[in-house]
Amino acid sequence: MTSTESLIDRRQLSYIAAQAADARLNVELETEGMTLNIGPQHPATHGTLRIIARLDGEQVVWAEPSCGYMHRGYEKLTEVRTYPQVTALVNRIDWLGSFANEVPFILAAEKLMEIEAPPRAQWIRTILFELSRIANVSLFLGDLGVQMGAITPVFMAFRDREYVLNLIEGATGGRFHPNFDRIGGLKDDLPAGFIDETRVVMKKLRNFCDEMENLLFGNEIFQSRTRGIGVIPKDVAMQYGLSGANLRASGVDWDLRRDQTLPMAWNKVDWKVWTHPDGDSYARCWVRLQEVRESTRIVDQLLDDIPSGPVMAKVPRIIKVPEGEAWVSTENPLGEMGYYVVSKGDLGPFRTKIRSASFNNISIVPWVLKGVYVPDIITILASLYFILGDIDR
Amino acid sequence: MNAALLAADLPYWAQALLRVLGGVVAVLLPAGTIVYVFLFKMMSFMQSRLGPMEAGPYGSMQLFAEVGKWLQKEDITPERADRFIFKIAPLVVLVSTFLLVAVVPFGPDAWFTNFEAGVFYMLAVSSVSVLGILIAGWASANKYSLLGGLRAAGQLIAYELPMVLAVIGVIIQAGTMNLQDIVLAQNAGSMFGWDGLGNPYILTQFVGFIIFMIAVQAELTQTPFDMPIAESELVSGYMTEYSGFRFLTFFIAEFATAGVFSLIASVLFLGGWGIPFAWFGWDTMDSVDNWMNVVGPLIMVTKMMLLSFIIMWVRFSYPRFREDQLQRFAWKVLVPVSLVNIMITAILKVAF
Amino acid sequence: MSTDAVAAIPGDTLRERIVDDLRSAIGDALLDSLVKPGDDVWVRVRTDAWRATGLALRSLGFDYFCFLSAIDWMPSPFGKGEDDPTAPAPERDDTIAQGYAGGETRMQVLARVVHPTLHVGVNVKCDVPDSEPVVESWIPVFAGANWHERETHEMFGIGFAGHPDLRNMYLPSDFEGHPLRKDFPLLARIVKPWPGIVDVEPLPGGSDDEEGDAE
Amino acid sequence: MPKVPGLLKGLGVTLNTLKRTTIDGANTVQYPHEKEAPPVRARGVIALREDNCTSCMLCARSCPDWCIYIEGHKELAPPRRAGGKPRQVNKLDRFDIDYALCMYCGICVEVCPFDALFWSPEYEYSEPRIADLLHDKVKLGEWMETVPEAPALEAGAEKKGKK
Repeated sequence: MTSTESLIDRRQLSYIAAQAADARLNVELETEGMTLNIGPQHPATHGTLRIIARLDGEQVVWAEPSCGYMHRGYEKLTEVRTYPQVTALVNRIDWLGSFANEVPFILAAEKLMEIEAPPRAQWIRTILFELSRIANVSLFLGDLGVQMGAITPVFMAFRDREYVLNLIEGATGGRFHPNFDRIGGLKDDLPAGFIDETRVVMKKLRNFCDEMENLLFGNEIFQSRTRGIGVIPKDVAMQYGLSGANLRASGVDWDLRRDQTLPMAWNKVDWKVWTHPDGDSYARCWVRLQEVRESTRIVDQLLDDIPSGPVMAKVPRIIKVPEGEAWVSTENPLGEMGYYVVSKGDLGPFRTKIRSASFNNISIVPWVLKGVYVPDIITILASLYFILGDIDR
Repeated sequence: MNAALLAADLPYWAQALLRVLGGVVAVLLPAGTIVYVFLFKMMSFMQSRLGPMEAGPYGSMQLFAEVGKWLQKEDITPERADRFIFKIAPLVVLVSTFLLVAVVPFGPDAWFTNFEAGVFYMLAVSSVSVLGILIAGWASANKYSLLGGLRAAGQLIAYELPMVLAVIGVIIQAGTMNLQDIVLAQNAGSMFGWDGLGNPYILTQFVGFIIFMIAVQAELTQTPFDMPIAESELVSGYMTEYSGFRFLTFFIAEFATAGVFSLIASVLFLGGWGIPFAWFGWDTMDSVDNWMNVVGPLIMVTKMMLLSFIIMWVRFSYPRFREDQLQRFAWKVLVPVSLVNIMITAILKVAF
Repeated sequence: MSTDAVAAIPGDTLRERIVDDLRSAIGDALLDSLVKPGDDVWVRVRTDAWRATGLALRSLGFDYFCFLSAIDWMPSPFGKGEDDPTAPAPERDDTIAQGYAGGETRMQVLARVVHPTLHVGVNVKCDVPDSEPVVESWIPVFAGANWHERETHEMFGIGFAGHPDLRNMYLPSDFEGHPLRKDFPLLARIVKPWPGIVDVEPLPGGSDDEEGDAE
Repeated sequence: MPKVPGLLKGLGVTLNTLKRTTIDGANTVQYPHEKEAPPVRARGVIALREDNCTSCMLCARSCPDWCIYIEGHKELAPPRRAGGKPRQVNKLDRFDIDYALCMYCGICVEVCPFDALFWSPEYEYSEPRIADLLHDKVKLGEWMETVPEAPALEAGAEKKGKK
């Protein structure tokens, strides 16, 4: 890994570049600027994000994302829905890692009701959570290639993600929107054969990670495109509330799976939180690659000792959540996904604040894009990794 | 081809017509083959899929279906585009491809034109396509296209130089700029007195070959040098506003140029249409048997496929550079290396 | 590996100490606090001390900005949109009751900051004056508050003094109303009657209490 | 890592995949000609067993999208035992699911107390007109044929009385 000095040098360089870009506006021999509208329909925005960039040549002087093209008003919609109905809604927030969206909401509701899912349900939840992380991040790895002009990785990503989605569908019935989590447990137990199949798939996924490492991460062109680009220092990352791999890539050793006590099975197995000191695009991508590997390890270990028993705690048939407020966040594929649920003892939440990871992760874009080149906008956006539904909710 | 024509002693117009037809075949056939074999099939297989399978057996007619699809599409010109320039730009690109193929020899007598400054002409004409791309980008009245066109201009100019310098090594070694004579020099030559393989310059000019292929990759705007097109940033760059037939023209030109450059590279470095003359006891052009006029083009196509395989393989495997990195690479790595290559070649040429 | 870190996860004593530290930093601007055992900590501060609270929390080591939003405590006058449009409007309780750490106004701003090494978070609330719904901006404290304040402004109509650019994030700039306020109707639930209103037609002339609904 | 291997390794990966696809076949399925069977639990389309439905409205009321429309009336049915009183039953007049609105959450299937709704993995019912996605009770009844048996559960699962 690169030494700390070189990191500091690079950070300084990026600051200098940004300042130079700022200063150039005031220089007398100013070239005529150009405003480039990236999006709302643009292949690099995974949906409809629009970025307005003022350019000087190919250098970005100022950039501002404009979102809202996919605002679905989930916070308002939760206010007219009952708790079971909300889970069907929230797994559409980050549609690539949908099961992971349900878990923190259900945990928040369970916290208010002061019940806990039986151990088997916790185990299966964790397995599905990690599977959706794998499905989500492996697509990220492929998409990264596309953003940089390599077309093959994305097909490999789709190929291997398919196995994971088949597993999720086999267990929950929904490929993208499992809606499998219930207050007090799970809708159903795993179907027979799930464990063996998952083991096979996890091997394939590790193989996929190796392939990606050879095809993309080891490629010198890829490295020259990402190393030292879009450096986010630790303190800035914290101020903007970056989370997940973006924060860990800036050298912050923080993983909500490890650092809080949740009724989930993460702390029952042995795994590692990967960090990277550089804070650049490469670091973010690299941390994610390692996380996919780590997730396959977590799943493998969890499969070894799933406790037997029921998957549903005793809950009333009509769920009324007692009055109170609860905040639960989990380490989702994109970062910290949390729900602040305010209940008034009703059938549905009184107010739900959905703290989605991408919203914070993208709010740093105006800061980080200053002074980079147009092609770097794409790599930085790709490495920050956002899902439009997760920004706009 | 030409041997037969000369024997029949056709009138001038008929010869001209046949040459034009031959040129069209020599441009479109490689283009179609490359698109089907590499773009449709090889790329798909490299991505664990089968590619088009519905049109014809194994999708072999897919290309015709695509052409039909493009011909049906509306020919859109942006409102604020410079109409005339916008419309001729694809043709400029395609014409440069046709002009290129004119100097490529396919056999001892199978050539369209055979003149002394063949290499010079080839290098000169290949940069015409830059003009087409630049005006396409400019005339589209689109910021993405403009960026793409400017990138293309900067990139293609940067890569013209290494390409020329790489070819100079070949010229020094062959002592001629006539492509036909370069073929002869490679096949009739010998390496350090051993003539079992002739003297294909890929062995003696390996550095030149690598630089030439890198420059070709950039010239063709194929990944890793496809910044002018860059789907994920510039949304196809200078091609953004083109549709229907005009887009098809760009598309054909892209792959036809890939084919023609592979042909040229095989002439310059792989011995062109020839096989080592020592195998058959030939020593000069005149002693080559007439059947080489039939076998020669087939050998050429084989070599072309080999080289385009490499071009496409790289294209499907690599991410792309950034524009400034590419310029740095061209000026700081390729140009010095090729200059050193020329120097060493010249010294060795004088020494031996 | 992971188990070590879990053992270090803080308990309620730490949370109480945080409240004490905060109280000594901002004095009586801290109006109310709640430490829920084994769960989380809530504090409510005076409106004029909103930014000072942020700064105090930062100096206490709460460097990680999680989110900033607001809560409208007024019960919705529209219910869940499941009323029969032909029947008279049902009576609804419209008393405003604030949640943890109390409150006096209809709307409250809510933010959460986290200590990155102690892994403990604090939920900070402050009342938004009903007459003039403006609080201080947190941008000088956490640069990331920018977008959250824009969103809150758009959704609740709460102003943030000192915010450079309170444009709408999601909605068109000429949109009227603040969608997350409870008195903003959710049109999707109003334009269409609830399919659950309709009941099974009773047997003509018969009593309908036999083998009735499964509810 | 020296400069060249990274680039060459990448070429190796694509060449390997090319080889694997040629020898072992592709990972894709040529859709209209061959079809992948969806898993048993797949939520494809909702089937209705009309005899079981008592038009209790539970599904329509718990639907988050309001896409189930039920109308019914009460009528007298012959007694279960000979000599008993005639029973009063709810007779279903209309049971429509608007698949253009449905978001396939499965809440209706879960809340149904009389086992009248089932998931079928069938997925090929796209329509050129959006209005045709409103399936009435006849069409929903036809899906019953495609409803599979519930799958066996993984080892360690608690045996349930139901299913």
